[in-house]
Amino acid sequence: MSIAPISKSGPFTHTTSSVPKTMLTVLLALVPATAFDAYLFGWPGILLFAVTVGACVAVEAGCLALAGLPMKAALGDYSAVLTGWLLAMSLPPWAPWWTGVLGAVFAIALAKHTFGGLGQNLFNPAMVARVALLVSFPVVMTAWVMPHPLFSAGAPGFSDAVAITFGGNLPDSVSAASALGYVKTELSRGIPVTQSMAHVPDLMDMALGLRAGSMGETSAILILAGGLFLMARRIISWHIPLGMMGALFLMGTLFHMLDPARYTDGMFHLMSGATFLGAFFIATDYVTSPVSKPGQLVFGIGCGVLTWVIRTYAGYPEGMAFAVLLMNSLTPIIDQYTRPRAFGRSRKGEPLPLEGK
Amino acid sequence: MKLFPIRGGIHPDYRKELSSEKAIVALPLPELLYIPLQQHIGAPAEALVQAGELVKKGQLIARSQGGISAPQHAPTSGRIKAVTDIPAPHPSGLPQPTIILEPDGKDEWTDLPEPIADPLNADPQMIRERVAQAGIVGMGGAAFPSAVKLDLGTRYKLEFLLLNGAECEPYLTCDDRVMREHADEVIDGARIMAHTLGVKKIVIAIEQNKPQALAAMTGAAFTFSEVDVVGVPVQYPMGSERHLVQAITGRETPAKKLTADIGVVVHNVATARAVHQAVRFGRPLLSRVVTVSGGAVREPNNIEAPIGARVADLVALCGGFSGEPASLVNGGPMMGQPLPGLEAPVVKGMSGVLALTAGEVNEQPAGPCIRCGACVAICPCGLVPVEMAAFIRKDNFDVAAQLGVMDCVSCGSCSWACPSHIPLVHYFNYAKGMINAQERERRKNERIKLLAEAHNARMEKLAVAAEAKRAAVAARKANLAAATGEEKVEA
Amino acid sequence: MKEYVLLIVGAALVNNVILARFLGLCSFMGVTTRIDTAIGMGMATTFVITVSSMADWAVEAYLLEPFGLGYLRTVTFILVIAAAVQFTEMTVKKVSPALFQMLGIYLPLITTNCAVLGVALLLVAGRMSFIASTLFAFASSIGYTLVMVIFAGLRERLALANVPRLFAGPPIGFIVASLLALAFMGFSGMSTN
Amino acid sequence: MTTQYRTIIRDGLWDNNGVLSMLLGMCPTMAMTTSATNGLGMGVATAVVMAASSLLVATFRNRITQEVRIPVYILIVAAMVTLVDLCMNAWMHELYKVLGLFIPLIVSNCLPLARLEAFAAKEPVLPSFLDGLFMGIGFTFALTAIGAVREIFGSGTLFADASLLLGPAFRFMEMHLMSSNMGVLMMILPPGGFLVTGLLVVAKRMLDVRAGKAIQMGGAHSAA
Amino acid sequence: MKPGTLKHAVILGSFCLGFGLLLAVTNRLTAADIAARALEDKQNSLSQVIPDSIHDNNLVTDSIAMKDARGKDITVYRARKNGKVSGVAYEIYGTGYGGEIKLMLGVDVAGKVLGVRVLAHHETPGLGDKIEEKKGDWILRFTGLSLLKPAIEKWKVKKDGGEFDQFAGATITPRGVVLAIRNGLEFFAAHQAQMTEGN
Amino acid sequence: MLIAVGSLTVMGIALGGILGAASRFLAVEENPLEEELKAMLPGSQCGQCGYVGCAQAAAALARGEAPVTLCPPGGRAVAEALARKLGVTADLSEHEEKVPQYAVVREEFCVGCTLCSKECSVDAIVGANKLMHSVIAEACHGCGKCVKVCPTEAIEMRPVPETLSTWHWAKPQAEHVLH
Ligand SMILES: Cc1cc2nc3c(=O)[nH]c(=O)nc-3n(C[C@H](O)[C@H](O)[C@H](O)COP(=O)(O)O)c2cc1C
Ligand SMILES: Cc1cc2nc3c(=O)[nH]c(=O)nc-3n(C[C@H](O)[C@H](O)[C@H](O)COP(=O)(O)O)c2cc1C
Ligand SMILES: Cc1cc2nc3c(=O)[nH]c(=O)nc-3n(C[C@H](O)[C@H](O)[C@H](O)COP(=O)(O)O)c2cc1C
Ligand SMILES: Cc1cc2nc3c(=O)[nH]c(=O)nc-3n(C[C@H](O)[C@H](O)[C@H](O)CO)c2cc1C
Ligand code: SF4
Ligand code: SF4
Ligand code: SF4
Ligand code: SF4
Ligand code: FES
Repeated sequence: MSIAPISKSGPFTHTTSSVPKTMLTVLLALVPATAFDAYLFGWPGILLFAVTVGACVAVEAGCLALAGLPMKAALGDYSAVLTGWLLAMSLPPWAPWWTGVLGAVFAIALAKHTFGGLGQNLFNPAMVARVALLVSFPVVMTAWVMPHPLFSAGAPGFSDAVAITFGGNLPDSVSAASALGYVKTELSRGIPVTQSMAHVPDLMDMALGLRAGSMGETSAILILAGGLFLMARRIISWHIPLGMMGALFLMGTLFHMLDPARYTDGMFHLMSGATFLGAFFIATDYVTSPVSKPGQLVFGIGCGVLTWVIRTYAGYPEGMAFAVLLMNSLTPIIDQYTRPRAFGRSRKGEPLPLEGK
Repeated sequence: MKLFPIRGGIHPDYRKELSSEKAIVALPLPELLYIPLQQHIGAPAEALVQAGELVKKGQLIARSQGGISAPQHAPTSGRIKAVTDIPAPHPSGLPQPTIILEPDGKDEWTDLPEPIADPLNADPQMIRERVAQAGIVGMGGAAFPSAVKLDLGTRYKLEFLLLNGAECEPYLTCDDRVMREHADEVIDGARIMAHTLGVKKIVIAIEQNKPQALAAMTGAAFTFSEVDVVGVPVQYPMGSERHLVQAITGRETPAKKLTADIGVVVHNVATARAVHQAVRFGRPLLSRVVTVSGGAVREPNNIEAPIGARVADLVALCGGFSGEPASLVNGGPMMGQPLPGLEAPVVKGMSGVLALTAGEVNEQPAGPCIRCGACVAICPCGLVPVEMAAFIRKDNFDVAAQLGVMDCVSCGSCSWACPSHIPLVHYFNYAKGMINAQERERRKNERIKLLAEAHNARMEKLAVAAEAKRAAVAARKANLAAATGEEKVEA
Repeated sequence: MKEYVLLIVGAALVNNVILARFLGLCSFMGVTTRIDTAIGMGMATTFVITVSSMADWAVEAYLLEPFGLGYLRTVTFILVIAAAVQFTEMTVKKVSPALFQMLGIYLPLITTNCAVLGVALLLVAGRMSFIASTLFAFASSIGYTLVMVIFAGLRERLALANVPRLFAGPPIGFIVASLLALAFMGFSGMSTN
Repeated sequence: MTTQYRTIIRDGLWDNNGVLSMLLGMCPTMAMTTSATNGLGMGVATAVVMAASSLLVATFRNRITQEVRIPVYILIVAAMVTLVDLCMNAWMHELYKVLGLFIPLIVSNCLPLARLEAFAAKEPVLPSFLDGLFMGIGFTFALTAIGAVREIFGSGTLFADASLLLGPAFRFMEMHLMSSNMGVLMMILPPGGFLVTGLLVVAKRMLDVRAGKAIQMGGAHSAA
Repeated sequence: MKPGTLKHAVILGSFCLGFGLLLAVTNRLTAADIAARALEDKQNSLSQVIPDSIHDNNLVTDSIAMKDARGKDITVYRARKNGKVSGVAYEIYGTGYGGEIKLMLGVDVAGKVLGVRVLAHHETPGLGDKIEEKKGDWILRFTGLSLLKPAIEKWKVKKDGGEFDQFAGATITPRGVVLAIRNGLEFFAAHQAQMTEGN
Repeated sequence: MLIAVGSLTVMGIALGGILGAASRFLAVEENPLEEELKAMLPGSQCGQCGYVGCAQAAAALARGEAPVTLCPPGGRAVAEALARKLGVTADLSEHEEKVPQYAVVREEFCVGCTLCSKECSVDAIVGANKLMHSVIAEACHGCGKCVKVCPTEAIEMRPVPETLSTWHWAKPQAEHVLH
């Protein structure tokens, strides 16, 4: 009889799920929104997307080689593809190629592999890259364009796209402010929200994606669909998305009621910026969010509140990425304080008292 | 009956259909029986026989030692071939004293003790003694001497006896078959146990994926108003006694306490049947029903096997292997232990022998933890396996203990659910072993300190005594000298 | 009221003592291996900063300013701080030996924790009223404690990660601090709008 | 030169470098290194103060009681700093205009105090002086290096404004490596300070490993 | 007082005495020089917004205190040629992206800008800091302009329909600076008499 | 100038005084660390650590002169407890390798000289003069002192055997620890 020597205790049956399967499911959930965005922003968007994902995979391979780690298992878990994908979806679609490449270095080399690779990092790699790029190149990173659907009039052809992405020839005329950025700039000139809101796309257009923004921002409905798909597949639970969107919506609505001229309303907060992408795909990153459900709820609410605070009071128009990073930094502490109560023990870890004795 | 939810849990692939429709068959007497002296929790039994001795079926061949222990009986008549060390049916495969019996094929009974007449009115102490004599240990897996548990009524205020027919482990169908085929015996055993414990009520909990067993037990219990048969949800590990008690009563057993502290004693259904046989017929525990199953077994089956039969004999009865088994397991796939080989004997706590294919085990190389939280969500004990394992990996047992690693019931849910296939339970087993070893070492150091102090005290006393003696001698000498001097003077 | 809220938010988050003003970094890198130590150090420093800022305010207002002794500011401030620290050290040693053992060599180092002197000098530069300056000092040290505790939490998790050897220890600490500072950049511009 | 002095020098400059090994004096390290020139200036000023105060402490070390030692040390550092500040302001005004900002901050730099406690309080005058001086020079070296990296990536220049610090003769050092709007802004902002310091510690470790030395895993706290 | 206590007091006290003495002496020695240097610095910075050619007095000493439009205390430095005020310089404040921007504005008696310099700001490096003279010549283009040139409604950045360039991606800073200068000029227009009194 | 020097001096005197006084009132007695450490050591006074006995070993530990791994009989448990108490991280790898041992008297060589039983500090050796001695395995803590004194080399140290109740799972092969 050739039974392997006993080196491992039980159990002797395991779930069929695995890390690559999980990552692939998330990628699958992103496909509809990505395809639609590729259509909206045309060839420059597609080129940047390809460059970013490719660069992430290449940097991952490079880091693995430097660290002397096995290449196949790590590249085969698709986490680098997912990071690159989400990073690409958070960049201005017509940004130059080097944003994707530099972003890949920030995300994979700096935020992931200095910590030891998958699962070890403390901060969301894609968001580290996005924020580092935003802080370093505010002009490039806030140069949004209105959608120029593929094959529509005025959409850049493939060669124009090459010029935009690789030559840095962003036509001046196309740049447009994102809704959040617009409202914020106007407010700084003393123009009340009530007035500037007239110039932002209406909620329906925002939900469908007919507005300026990054790829991940512009198709709220498809992102929502992808998020619900992930929930149905039990890859993510409702705690983070609902906590985040709920908190954002409540803060927005409450303050809007107090002073409509100063504060935008809750619905606008939900539809604008990267709320949906953030709530379903970014804040939910396993590695950098708390492990327990109550912890995830706290994390989500924290993300929502901080997003609102940064959008409303701080210098940057969009706060989602910052909020996620800030809450990432609190994750270890949240984890410590939201451990489940052990069976037969009180929250403090003492054995429960015997009833009636 | 109103049921209460339990935390976490999983729904693995049950695969009970492999053997659930196979009626229990008896194993033909094998050529040799290997009866380990330690088949239970507690002190090992002490062999009473020597090589060459002839024994009858049911004869006591090893007696229990101390309060928590159980005796062994000859499963059939024959000659003792040897009392020697052979590898235990245990992952360590360490050699263990074992009685080897060569059956003579006659299967001749020894003189059994008299059946207890009207046990439901008998002195509980008498029943407990009978159960102890019969060598009955818990057949739900832990193999704790049952007589000790039947004594709980004298120390605790009990409400009811909970008969555990959950059988939540995948593959296993032995309890299912016992309940279907011997429902009356189980119920009778349960009533005897309830009487012994001094409780009026009996609840029998059976997972709802065993409708025939539920029906059979409900039918058998029909005439006894004090017996309730309850179908509980299919949710691994419903069979864990603390969780089962919680599901039935809503009460949570405090850590470091017994379910008896909250008024419930839990026994396995097969244990009840063994009690029935011991009390009604005076028969000791000589055999048990073992489920032999798994994808690598040609014809999975439920086998009533004499204690000491080799696993190989059971597998042979099932037509051998249909393919290369990847794992050979003693018990269920979730909580079972790997078997060191086919030569291992059947012991009292062995509910199943599984030969699993690689596909069933689905063992994959462990990857890094991605902190998905699956293990946290499903842990029925409310622990945080991901953190405990991380600390254990750094050999930080203190923190692991603080996080509750000693509260882990090793149900295996977390390892099952981990998408990175991290051997979490293995980490916990390792940590528990290390913590226990440290505790043993600490106790030993304490004992040694006491011994050393005693030694020092003794040495001091000796020194003082020696000193006193010397002083006394000196004094006597002086006295003597003085006396002689005086004498001299007088003289 | 609004100024005070802005003052507090500004001092605690936007211009965080550690992440934006670069003060008190040695303790930030040194005493943050465990959350409870970080809390202890944070509390000790909060106490010292608040008390010594009040004293320094008085020294500035009643001694240095009226007599034109501005050039003695550094010397006198640091003396006040040193005394406050040593007093705290002795008190902690007496009251809580456990805390003292934990804070170890860092208690005397609070004296050279630039956060203490830095905050005092910022107060003078800002010409704040007594209430405002006390609030500012307190809020600054709360910001200090907050970041210390967050960082300690991160490092506790870091201790369990497979950080490559070349990066293990201080370097990864710096990188985490860098990413934390990046995250805190999100608050920039907040006290003005 | 005796081995003791050689050790003192090597410790200060490299092996036990205040910034890269002991992780002390972190505040000026972060705050004053947005350019190589700033780093250099801060370093030089610190080195002067360190050498002078080490000398003084070593001289008086036997008269200072345990209870008042910290106040006295700090008083000495503060007095040295003020002295340097006043003199430079009056007589080296051009230099003061560049460095003036940094000088009061030296008081609260914990590197000088740490060296006073760890070295000057126990050793004779000359070694103490050398220790202060070379620790200061090592500090200068580290700050200049960090400043250089941050400046190159952040602003695309190197030693910009060096002539203001060192005099017009040093204009040749000022380099413009790329157009300023290509700089990675993050580098001259707080995150860049931490990042570059961390990466330089890694670089030092790589060199140490190549030289066959053991990596020093902790900072001052684990040495203590 | 216990003898030990006394000892500590004496040690610390004598060190304080010694170093206090040292510092006081140094201060005495350097005070005059330092004051002179400070004066020179001020003159140098004023000379950036008031050309040497239009005055023969000491700008720093010929100053008056006023309150600006927001009620903030400011010092107005006056340039005189042959005793007559030929120009004034004073601080003005604008609001940029990162908060207050402090500038020094020099105006001649005709209300024409003699020069503007940024004294302090918190704008983003690489974006808003192009208003510094060191980072570009944007700030220099105001020299010679007045409330009439360009017309008052053109005192805006181009994005808002005015005359002045903004920087790529940063409109708020230039907007703040332009507004500050315009307000500064209006302040001069309103208070010319007081500022040039004695003419 | 007078004010400057005067105020600074007064401040110095005052602060020095306060600190001096404070150091008196807030003084703490020397910490009872040594006692605590002694309590943590096995107390068998075997001397394997190189000190005369546990008390001296404790004193050396308290002075920071001895490593926490000094005590072989105490084993890993004591080393860890000491490390925790003293707040140091100890390299315990060496301790892990050491298998616990116990002494066994080989009957055939024992002449019953009683030297060993006198040497044993825990009275683990029993036997009368001129008669075979034997070791009570549960009491022996494996210090090995008896081996050294036995004139006939009858005593040998053997590793404590592993039993079903002491066996436990080894650390999993950490395949996922990629480094
Ligand atoms: C996770 C877990 C699952 C268990 N599942 C079962 C089960 O399905 N059936 C069972 O009889 N005992 C099961 N047990 C054992 C019970 O907790 C309990 O020990 C047993 O029912 C007591 O009965 P016994 O002493 O008669 O064996 C399980 C224990 C654990 C920890
Ligand atoms: C890491 C990196 C950062 C860069 N940063 C910028 C930048 O901030 N702004 C910019 O215009 N070009 C930047 N570039 C420049 C590109 O290399 C490319 O040369 C430039 O966009 C060509 O542009 P032009 O056609 O606009 O001159 C960067 C390149 C790299 C590799
Ligand atoms: C990090 C960051 C820093 C910025 N700093 C400045 C600044 O210093 N000055 C400025 O005018 N705009 C700054 N902005 C840009 C404003 O947010 C705003 O987008 C811009 O001024 C609007 O100008 P536009 O109309 O040219 O797009 C900054 C933006 C970001 C994201
Ligand atoms: C639900 C889910 C969300 C994820 N979100 C992100 C993300 O926002 N950013 C990212 O870099 N990786 C994300 N990942 C991928 C992976 O967790 C990430 O690369 C690790 O943080 C790298 O250690 C996600 C993975 C899952 C399963
Ligand atoms: S094995 Fe232990 S830790 Fe894992 S799920 Fe079961 S009880 Fe929880
Ligand atoms: S289930 Fe596995 S991967 Fe998920 S958190 Fe637990 S240990 Fe980590
Ligand atoms: S080795 Fe251990 S037991 Fe022996 S004297 Fe030393 S401290 Fe005591
Ligand atoms: S080794 Fe010998 S001396 Fe030491 S405890 Fe054991 S029997 Fe006693
Ligand atoms: S230099 Fe050490 S704390 Fe600031």
